[in-house]
Amino acid sequence: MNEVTVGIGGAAGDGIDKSADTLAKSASRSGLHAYGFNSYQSVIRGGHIWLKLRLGEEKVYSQGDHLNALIALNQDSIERHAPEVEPGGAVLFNADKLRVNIPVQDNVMTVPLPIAQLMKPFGAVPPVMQNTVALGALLFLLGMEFDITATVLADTFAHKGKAIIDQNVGVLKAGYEHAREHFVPLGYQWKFSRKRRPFLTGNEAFSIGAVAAGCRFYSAYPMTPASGILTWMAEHSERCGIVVKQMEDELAVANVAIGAGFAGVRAMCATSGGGFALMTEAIGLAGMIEAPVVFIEVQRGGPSTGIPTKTEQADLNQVYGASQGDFPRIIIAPKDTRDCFDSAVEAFNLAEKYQLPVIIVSDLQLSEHPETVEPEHMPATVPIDRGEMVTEWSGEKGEYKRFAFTPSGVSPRALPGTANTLHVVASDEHDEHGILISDVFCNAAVRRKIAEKRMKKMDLALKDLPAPKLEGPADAEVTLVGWGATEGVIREAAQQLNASGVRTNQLHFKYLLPFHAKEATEILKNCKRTIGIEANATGQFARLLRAETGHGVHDQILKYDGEPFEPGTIAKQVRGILKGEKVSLDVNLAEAREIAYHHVRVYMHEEARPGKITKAEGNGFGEPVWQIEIVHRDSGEKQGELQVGVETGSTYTWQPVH
Amino acid sequence: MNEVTVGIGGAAGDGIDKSADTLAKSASRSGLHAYGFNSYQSVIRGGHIWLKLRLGEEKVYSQGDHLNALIALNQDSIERHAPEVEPGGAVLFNADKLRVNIPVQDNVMTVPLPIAQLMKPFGAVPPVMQNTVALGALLFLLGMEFDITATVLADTFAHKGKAIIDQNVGVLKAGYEHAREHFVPLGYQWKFSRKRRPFLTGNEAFSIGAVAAGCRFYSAYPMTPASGILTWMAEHSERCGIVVKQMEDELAVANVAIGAGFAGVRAMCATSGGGFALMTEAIGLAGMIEAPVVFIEVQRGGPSTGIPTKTEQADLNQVYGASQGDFPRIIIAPKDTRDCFDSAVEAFNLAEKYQLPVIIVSDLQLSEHPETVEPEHMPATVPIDRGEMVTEWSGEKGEYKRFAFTPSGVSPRALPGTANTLHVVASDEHDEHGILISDVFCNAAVRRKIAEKRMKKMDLALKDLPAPKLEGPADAEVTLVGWGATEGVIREAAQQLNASGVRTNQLHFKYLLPFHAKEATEILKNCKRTIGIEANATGQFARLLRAETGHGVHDQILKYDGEPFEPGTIAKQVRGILKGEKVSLDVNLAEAREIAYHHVRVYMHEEARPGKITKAEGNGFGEPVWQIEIVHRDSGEKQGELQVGVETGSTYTWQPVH
Amino acid sequence: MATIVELPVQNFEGIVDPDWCPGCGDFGVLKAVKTGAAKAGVLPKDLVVVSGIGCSSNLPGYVHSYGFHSLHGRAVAVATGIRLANTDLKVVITGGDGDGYGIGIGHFIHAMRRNLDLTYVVMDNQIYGLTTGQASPTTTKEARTKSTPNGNVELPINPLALALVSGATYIARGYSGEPNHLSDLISAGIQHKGFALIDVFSPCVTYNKLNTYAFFKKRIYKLEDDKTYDSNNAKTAMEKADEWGDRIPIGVVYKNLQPTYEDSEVAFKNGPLTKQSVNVDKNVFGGLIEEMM
Amino acid sequence: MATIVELPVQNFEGIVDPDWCPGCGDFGVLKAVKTGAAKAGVLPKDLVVVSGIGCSSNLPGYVHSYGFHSLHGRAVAVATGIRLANTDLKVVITGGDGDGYGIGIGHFIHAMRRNLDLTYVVMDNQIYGLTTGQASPTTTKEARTKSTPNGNVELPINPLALALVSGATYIARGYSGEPNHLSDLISAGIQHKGFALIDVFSPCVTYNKLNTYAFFKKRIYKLEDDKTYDSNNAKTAMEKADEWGDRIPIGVVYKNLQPTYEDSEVAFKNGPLTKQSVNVDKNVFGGLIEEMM
Ligand SMILES: Cc1ncc(C[n+]2csc(CCOP(=O)(O)OP(=O)(O)O)c2C)c(N)n1
Ligand SMILES: Cc1ncc(C[n+]2csc(CCOP(=O)(O)OP(=O)(O)O)c2C)c(N)n1
Ligand code: SF4
Ligand code: SF4
Ligand SMILES: [Mg+2]
Ligand SMILES: [Mg+2]
Repeated sequence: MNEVTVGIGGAAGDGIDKSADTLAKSASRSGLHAYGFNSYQSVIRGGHIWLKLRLGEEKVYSQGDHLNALIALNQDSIERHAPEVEPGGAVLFNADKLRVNIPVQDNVMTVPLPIAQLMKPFGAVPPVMQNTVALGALLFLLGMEFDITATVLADTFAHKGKAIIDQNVGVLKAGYEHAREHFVPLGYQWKFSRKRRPFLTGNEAFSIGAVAAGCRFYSAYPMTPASGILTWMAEHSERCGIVVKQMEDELAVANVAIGAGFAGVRAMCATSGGGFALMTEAIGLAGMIEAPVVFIEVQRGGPSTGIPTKTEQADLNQVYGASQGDFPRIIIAPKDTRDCFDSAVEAFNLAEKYQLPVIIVSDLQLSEHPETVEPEHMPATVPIDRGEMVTEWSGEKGEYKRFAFTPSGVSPRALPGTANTLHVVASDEHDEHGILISDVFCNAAVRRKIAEKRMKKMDLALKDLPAPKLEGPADAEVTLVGWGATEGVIREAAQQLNASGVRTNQLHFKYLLPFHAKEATEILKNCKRTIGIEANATGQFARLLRAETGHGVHDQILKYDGEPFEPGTIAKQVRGILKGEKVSLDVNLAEAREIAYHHVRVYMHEEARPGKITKAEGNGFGEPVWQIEIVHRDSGEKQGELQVGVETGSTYTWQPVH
Repeated sequence: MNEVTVGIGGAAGDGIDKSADTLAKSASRSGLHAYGFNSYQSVIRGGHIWLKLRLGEEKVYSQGDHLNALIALNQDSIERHAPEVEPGGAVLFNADKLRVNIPVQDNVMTVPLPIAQLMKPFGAVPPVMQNTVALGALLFLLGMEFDITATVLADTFAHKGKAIIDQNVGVLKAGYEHAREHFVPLGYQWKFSRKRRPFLTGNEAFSIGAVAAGCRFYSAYPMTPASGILTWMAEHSERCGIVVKQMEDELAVANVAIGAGFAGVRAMCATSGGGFALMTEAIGLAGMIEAPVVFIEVQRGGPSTGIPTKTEQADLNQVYGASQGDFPRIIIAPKDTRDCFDSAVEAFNLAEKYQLPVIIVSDLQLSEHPETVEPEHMPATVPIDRGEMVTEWSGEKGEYKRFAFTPSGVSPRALPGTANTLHVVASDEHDEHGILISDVFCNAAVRRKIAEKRMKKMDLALKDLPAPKLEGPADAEVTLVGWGATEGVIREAAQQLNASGVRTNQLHFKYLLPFHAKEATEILKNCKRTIGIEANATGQFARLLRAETGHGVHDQILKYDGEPFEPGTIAKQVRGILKGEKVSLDVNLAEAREIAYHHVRVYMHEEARPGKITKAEGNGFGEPVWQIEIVHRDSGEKQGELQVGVETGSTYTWQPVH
Repeated sequence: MATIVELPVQNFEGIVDPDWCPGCGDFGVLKAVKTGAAKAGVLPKDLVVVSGIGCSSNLPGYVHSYGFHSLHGRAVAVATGIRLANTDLKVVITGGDGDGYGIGIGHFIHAMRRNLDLTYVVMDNQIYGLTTGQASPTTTKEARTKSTPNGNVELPINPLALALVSGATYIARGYSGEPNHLSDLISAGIQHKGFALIDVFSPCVTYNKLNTYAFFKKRIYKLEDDKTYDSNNAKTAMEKADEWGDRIPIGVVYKNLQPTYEDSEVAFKNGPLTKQSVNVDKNVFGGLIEEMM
Repeated sequence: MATIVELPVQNFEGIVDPDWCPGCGDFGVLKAVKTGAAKAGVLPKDLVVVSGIGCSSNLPGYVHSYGFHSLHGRAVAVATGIRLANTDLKVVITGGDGDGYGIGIGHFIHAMRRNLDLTYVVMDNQIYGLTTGQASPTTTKEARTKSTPNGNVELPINPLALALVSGATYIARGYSGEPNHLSDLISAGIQHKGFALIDVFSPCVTYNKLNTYAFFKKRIYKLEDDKTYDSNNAKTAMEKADEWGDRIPIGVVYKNLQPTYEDSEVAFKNGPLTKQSVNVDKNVFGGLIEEMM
C-alpha cells in the first residue's frame, strides 16, 4: 500500500497541530486517507509535542510503525526522532537554530531550511510561520499538489482576510520552491482519488453524532481529553440549537443532564476519569428514576490526576462499578472514529428506549486523534427511536403509572407538561406510581418486584445489540482480544502477523454491559490461544471477560506508559509470546536512556544528553544497574554518570565528572 | 440449645430499641448471649418497627427463624406477627388499646396488659413506659431475674436521678407482678453463666477497634447506616482524644481524612453507598500519593437513595471500581461484630504498612444490629504496625525520595515537619522524588516503573492476609459461598442442613482485594456443588469470584428485598436447589398479601386489611392474577377487591364494594 | 405580563399523607407551597417540584403535580436541567438547610449568579432532621447536637447574605408558623422572573429544641409592616439579612429585576427545547461536515 | 506572640522550574509565597503548601517545603485535614479561581465559617488556564471564552464579598504585578490566627486577553495608601469588596481576630495529634467496654 508517515516535533505553542491539520486536509482533499496522533504534554507552552500523521491511498487504522519524514522544530526533536526516519526519508529543520547532532540512517536526506531568509520577503511574520515554510518544502518532497494546500490555507484563514491568506500561501510557496531548487522529491507516486473526506477526531464524531440524533442539551465541565466535545458543542450551539452549559462541577453536570433528560430532551454530558468519579452517584439516580441520559467517559492515564494528556484504558472498573446498588445501564466502547458517530446515535436511542443511563467509554487516543471518515458514514438522517412515550392520557385508561410493572420492564413514559399523567420520580425506592416505599410504606414484596422490573430491561436491551464476532481466519493459531478504541491497531497487528505466516484472528468487544456472555463463551471455547491486549496495568477487560464467561485470556499484552499501541510492537510481542519468551519488566536500554533524559531535563542544563549506556552488576544496589554516561549535546564530552536500577528503575547515583 | 426469640413491634418513636436494649443487657449480665435485629423505616415518628431479639445460652449467630414471645405496641404488630408466635409462646399487648383480631397458633398464650391501671400508681408517666410494663411481664414469663433488669435500668437512668430510676423500676415491677399473678411462665430453664459481655453493634465495634488502633481523626457526613459511628465517635471524642469532624459533604470527608493521614495520624471515615460514590475520586488520590486512610462503606438497599434503612450487599461493584485507573487498595468485608473490631485494627495496620487506602465493606445488618461479644476479643492492646517510617534523615544517606523505587514497592515514609525529607506529593504522576512527570517532564519509562512500584505492594499485602478456608465437612455435597456479614446466618443454615442430613460446608470470604485467587481456585475445584448466597440482585460477589478464579457458583440464592437472610429460609432454598426445583420469581401468596397491605396503607383508612386471597387467570392482564379481598380490620367484612399480577406484581384494579 | 387566574388549592392536593412528625414545621410549608402555586395560577401539569433528600425533601411526594425527588444536595442542579429543557414549566425547588446550604451550597451559589427563573424554598430547621439530629450549616453556635455533643463551634451560614452577594434577584424569608404570609412569598417568588430564594424557618420539633415555635414567635416581625422598607436596596437588605437576635425579620428582603439566563440563551429562540424536533436540519448538518474537509 | 525570625527566601527555592507560560502572573505569586513564608519566619520543614489542580495549582512543586498537590477543587479540604492532624504546621493553600471558587466553592465557604488557621492564596486569572481557556466563575460577564463563544452570561462571583459574609477573619486582595506588596499580604495572612483569604489578580497571558497587566495597572490602588481606611469594619469592607471598574482596591480589606477552630477543639489539649501516642489509655478503654454491658 502506498503510504507515508510524517512526524512533527516541537514545543507546545509551536502550532504543530495546525500544520498537521493543513497537511492532513490537503491529503484528504486529494483523496488520501489520513490518521494523526498527537503525543503532547500537560503544559500550555514548552514541553515536547510529537505528532505523527500517516497518509495512505487506502484506509489507515493507526499511526503505524513508520517514520518517513520529520519536521523538527526544536533540537530535542532532532535528537530523539531523526534516527527513527527510515531510509529514503527526510529530516526538515530550521537551519537558523538547529543542527543534526546525531547520526541518521542511511539514505536519509537532511533538509536544512534557511527560514529567516525565506520569510524575509514577507516582513514581520509570527515565528509559528516557520511551520508553513517547512510544510511547503515537505509538500514538494512528498509529491503533493501545492494548489490544494493553498486552498486549504485560504479556507482556514478566510475569516482573517486576503492579506493573511496571501501571506500564508506566499510563505508556503517559498518553502516549496526552496525544496524544488535544492532537493529531489522522495519519490512518492500517488493515485489521488479526489474523494473528499472529513478529517475529524472521536470527540468531534461524538458531537456530530449527537447532533444527528437530535441532542438538544449538552452539559460539561472542562476536562482533558473530553474538553474537545465542549469546545465543538459551544462553537456550534447556536447553529444547532443546542443548550451547551458549562456547570460548576461534574456533580452539577451529571445532575443537570438528568434533569433535562427527565424533562424530555435528548441530553448528553462528557468527562474523563476524575470527573466521572464525581458523576457516579448521579448515574445511579438516572438508573433509579429511569431517566434517559448519555454519559461519555474519555479515559486518560490514571490513577487520580495521573497523566492527563496520555492515553489509557484503565477506567473500565470504574465505569462498571459506577454508583451503589444494582440498576440497569448500558456501557458501549466505540472502536474507532466512525463508530463514535454511530455510538452516539445508538446511545440516545438505547437511553430512551430502555429509559436508562448509557455510558460511552472512549479514551484519549480515540477522542483526540483525527482521521478521515467516509462522509456517507455520517449521514444527517439517522434512525431515531424515542421509546414508549405517552403524549396523551385519559381517565378511561385508569390512572397513569410512571413505573407500571410490565412484562418487558419498560413503562411508558410521560413528560412533565402532559395532562393526566402527573407523577413524582424519586431516588428513594418507590411503587408503580412513584410513591415511596422507603419510609412508612416500606414493603419487601413491592421492592422485590420493582427491582426486578428495572433489571429486566437489561435482558431486552441485550437482544437489541449485535453480538461480538470473530474476524479473520476461523482456524487461527492465535486470537487477539481487545475492547474499544484499540480495534484498528490490533487489526493492523493481525494483518502483519497473518502476512508473516502467523494465522491470527481478532475478537473485539464494543458492548460491555449488557454482555453477550453466551456468544462470547461459544467463540472463546473454540479459540486455540487468546491474547488480551489492553492499555492498562491489570487487564481490566480480561477480568470482565472471565467474570462473564469463565474464560480468561491465555496471555496478555498490557501497556500503561501513556503512549498508544503500535501495530508492529503488538505483532512482535505476540510472536514472542508464541515462542514462549517470558515477559520481562526490566528497564531496557531504550528506557534507560529515557530515564536518563528525565534526569537531564530536571537537574541539568539543556546542553546535555545521554551517551553510552552499559549494563553492570549492582554492587550494593540489590539489583543490576544501567550505567549511563551523560554527555554534552554537541561535543559528546562526558559530563557525568548515572546509575539506574535494571529492575526497579530507581535512579541511584549521579556522579558529575569533576 | 436453650434459647428464646422475642419480637417487639410498634411505631417509630415508641422506644422499642430502648426496651430491647434493656432486655438484652439483662440477659447479657446474666450470662446469656444476645443478637438483635431492628427492621425499621426511614421515618422519624410512626411507621412500622419490628425488632427481634434472640437470647441463648450459647452464641447465636443471627436473629434466627423463630418467634417465641411478641410484645405488640400497635394493632399492625398483632395482625402481622401474632400468627408467627410458635406454640408455647406468648403475645403481650396493651389491652387498653389493642385486641387480638387474628387467629394465633395453638398453645400460644395471649397476655393482655391493663397498662393504664398498672401505671396509675406512678402518676403522669410518659406513654413510652408502657414498654417497661410489658418488659416486666415478659421477664416473668421468660424466667429472667427481675433484679438484674432493675440494675440495668438503674445504670441507664443514673444520669436522670433516683426518682426516675425508682419510677422505672416500679413500673417494671408492676408488669412483673401482674404476670406473676395472672399467668404461668413459659417454662424456660436457664443456666446463667454470669459472664458479662458487652452488647454492641458493628458500628460500635468499628469505633472501639479504631480507638484501640490509635485512630486520632474521624471525619464523617451523616448517612444511614454509617451514622452510628459518628454518633459514637462524637460522644467519646473528648475521652479518647480524637478529632471528630462532621464536614460539609463526603467529598470533604474523604479529602480531609487523606490530608490527616498524609500528615501522620491514623485517620478514618465512613459513609454509605451514595456518600461513597462521592468519595471515590479521593480514594484514587490516596492510592496515588500513597497515603494511609481507612474508609468504611456501610451498604444499604440501593440503587440511589434506595431503601435507606434496609440491608443489602450490592455496593461491591462500586467499591471495587472506586476511582479511575489502576492503583493499590485493600478491600475487607468483616464477617461479624467481633470481626468489625479486628478489621478496624487490621485496616489501620495495612493502610500504614502498605501506604494505601483500605476500604472496609459492611452493611446495615452488620453495622446496626447489636450482639454480645466476648470482652477478651476486644482488648485494649492490639498489634500496631505503622510501617516503614523515616523519623530522621541526614544528607549522608543521599537525598530523601518519598517514592523511592524499592523491590517491595514500599517507600519509607517521612511526615511533614521532619527535617531533610521535604517533598511534595501529587495526584499527578511523578517520579521517585515526587516531581511531576505529567507535564514537561513526561516520561514513559519512569511512568511504567512507578506504576509497577505502586501495584507491587498488592502482591506483598496478599501474603499478609490469611487465605479463605473451607469450614465443615471436606466431602460435603454442597458448599455455601458467601462474603462479609452473612457469615453467621450462613453458618446456621449449614448447621441446620447438616443436622437434617445434607452434608454442607461453607466457604466465606473476608478479603476481597487483593484476592487469594490461587487458594480459592484450589478449594472451588474440589467442591461438588457451590451455592452463592448474597443480598443483592445480580450476584456481584459470584461475578468477582469467577473473575478471579474462573469458577462461578453453580447456583445462587439472592435476596434484595431489604430484609436480612434467615437461616431456615436459606436451608429451605438449598434443599429446593438440590432437589432441582426451579426458582420462581412469581409473587407468592404471602407477598400478594404484602402488596395488598401496601394498597391499604396508601389509599385506605387504617381499619382495613387483606382478607381472602385466590389465584385466577389473567383475563386480559396478560398474566395470572391474585384476587385479594380487602376486609374490615375487625369485622372481616369485605370492602373491595384488588387484582395483582402474579408475574409482574402490578396492581391492576381496585374495585370497592359499593 | 399575563393576567393570573388563581386556582383552587385543592388542585394540588397529593394522595399521600406526609410522614413528618406531628408538629413539624414542614406541614406549614407544604400548605404554603400548594397555596402559593395556586395563587400564582400555575397548572399542576406545568409545575415541577424538585427536591433533594431530607425530611423536608419529601415534600414533592405530597403535591399533586410533577415532581423530582433527587439526590441529597443536587436539587438545584436537577431543577436547572428541567428548566433549561422546558421553559414552559414552572420549577419550584424545595429542600432542607443541610441539603441546600451544606452539601448543596456550590450549586446554590452558582445557580444564583445565573439568575435562572427558579424558585427555591428552603425549609431551614437548623438541623439534620432525617439523619436524626446532627448539626447543619445553620445550626446555632454552641448548640449541642448529635454530632456536636460539646457544642457546635462553627459560625452558621447566613443564607440571605450569601444570596445577596451572589446575584439572586428575589430574596425572602418566611416562617412556617405564618403559612399565609409564606404562601404570598412563594407565589411572588414563582411569579418573579429570575432566581427566587425563600428561606423558611420550619421548626424541627424532634431534634431542634432551641429554634422552636416559641423562639420564633417571640422574635419575628414582618418587613411588610414597615412601609418605608425598600426591598430594592441591597445595602439595607444586607442589614436585614444580618439582623438576628431579639428581632428577626421575615418578608421580602430584596427584589430586583435583572435579565434572566433564559433571556440570553440563543437556543431558546424557537421556544422550549422539548418542543423542538429531534431531526437536524440537513443544510446545517451538511455545513458541519463540510467544515471538516 | 513569638518574635519572628525572618529567613532568607533562598531557603524556599524549589528544584524545578515552573512550567507556566512566559509572563504568566503565577510567577509573581510564587515569588511572593516564598518571600511571604520567609518573612513570616516559617521553617521550610514546618510549611505545607497545598493545592488543587490547574496551572496555578502546580505551585507547590516549585517551593522547597512540604507540599500536597491534590485534586481539582479539594485543596481546602485536604489542607483542613493536614492542619487538624498537626497544628505545629503552617498550612498555605494555593490554587486557581476555577479550583477554589468553581468546583471547590463549598469547601471554601464552609472552611471560612470554621475559622481554622489556614492561609488561602487564590491565583485569580478569571479563566480556566490549564484546560486551555474556558470561562471560570470570575470571568467577566459577556467575555468570550472557549466555552462561551457567544459571551459569558453569568454574573462573576465576588470572592471578597463571599468571604465577608462567610466568616473569614483576614480578607485581602493582591496583584501579582506587585509581588512585594503581595508578599506582605501573604506573610501577614500566615501570621494571622484564623482563616486568611488572599485573592490575587494573576493574569493569564495566554487565554485572558481582557484582564491583562495593562488592565490592572490602570485600575488598582492600594488600600494601605488611605490611612483612614479601617480594615476592622465589615461595612466599609463590603463597599471595597464591591468596588470594581475604573478603580480596584488591593490590600487588606478586612481583618478581625476571632476564636479559631483550634481554640475550641478539645482533642488538642495534649498538643498536635501527630505528637500523641497511638496507644490507648487502658482505663479509658476499659470504661468504653464497661458502658456496653
Ligand atoms: C450523599 C448523601 N449523603 C448523606 C445522605 C444522608 N442524608 C439524608 S438527609 C440528610 C440531611 C438532611 O438535612 P436537611 O437537608 O436539613 O433536611 P431535614 O431532614 O432537616 O429536613 C442526610 C445527611 C444522603 N442521602 N446522601
Ligand atoms: C474533577 C476534575 N474535573 C476537571 C478537571 C480538569 N481541570 C484541570 S485544571 C481545571 C481548571 C483550572 O482552572 P483554575 O483553577 O482557574 O486554574 P488555572 O489553570 O486558571 O490556574 C480543570 C477544569 C480535573 N482535573 N478534575
Ligand atoms: S425529625 Fe424534625 S424535620 Fe424531620 S419530620 Fe420530625 S420534626 Fe420534621
Ligand atoms: S495558560 Fe495562563 S494561567 Fe496557565 S501558565 Fe499559561 S499564562 Fe499562566
Ligand atoms: Mg434541616
Ligand atoms: Mg484560573
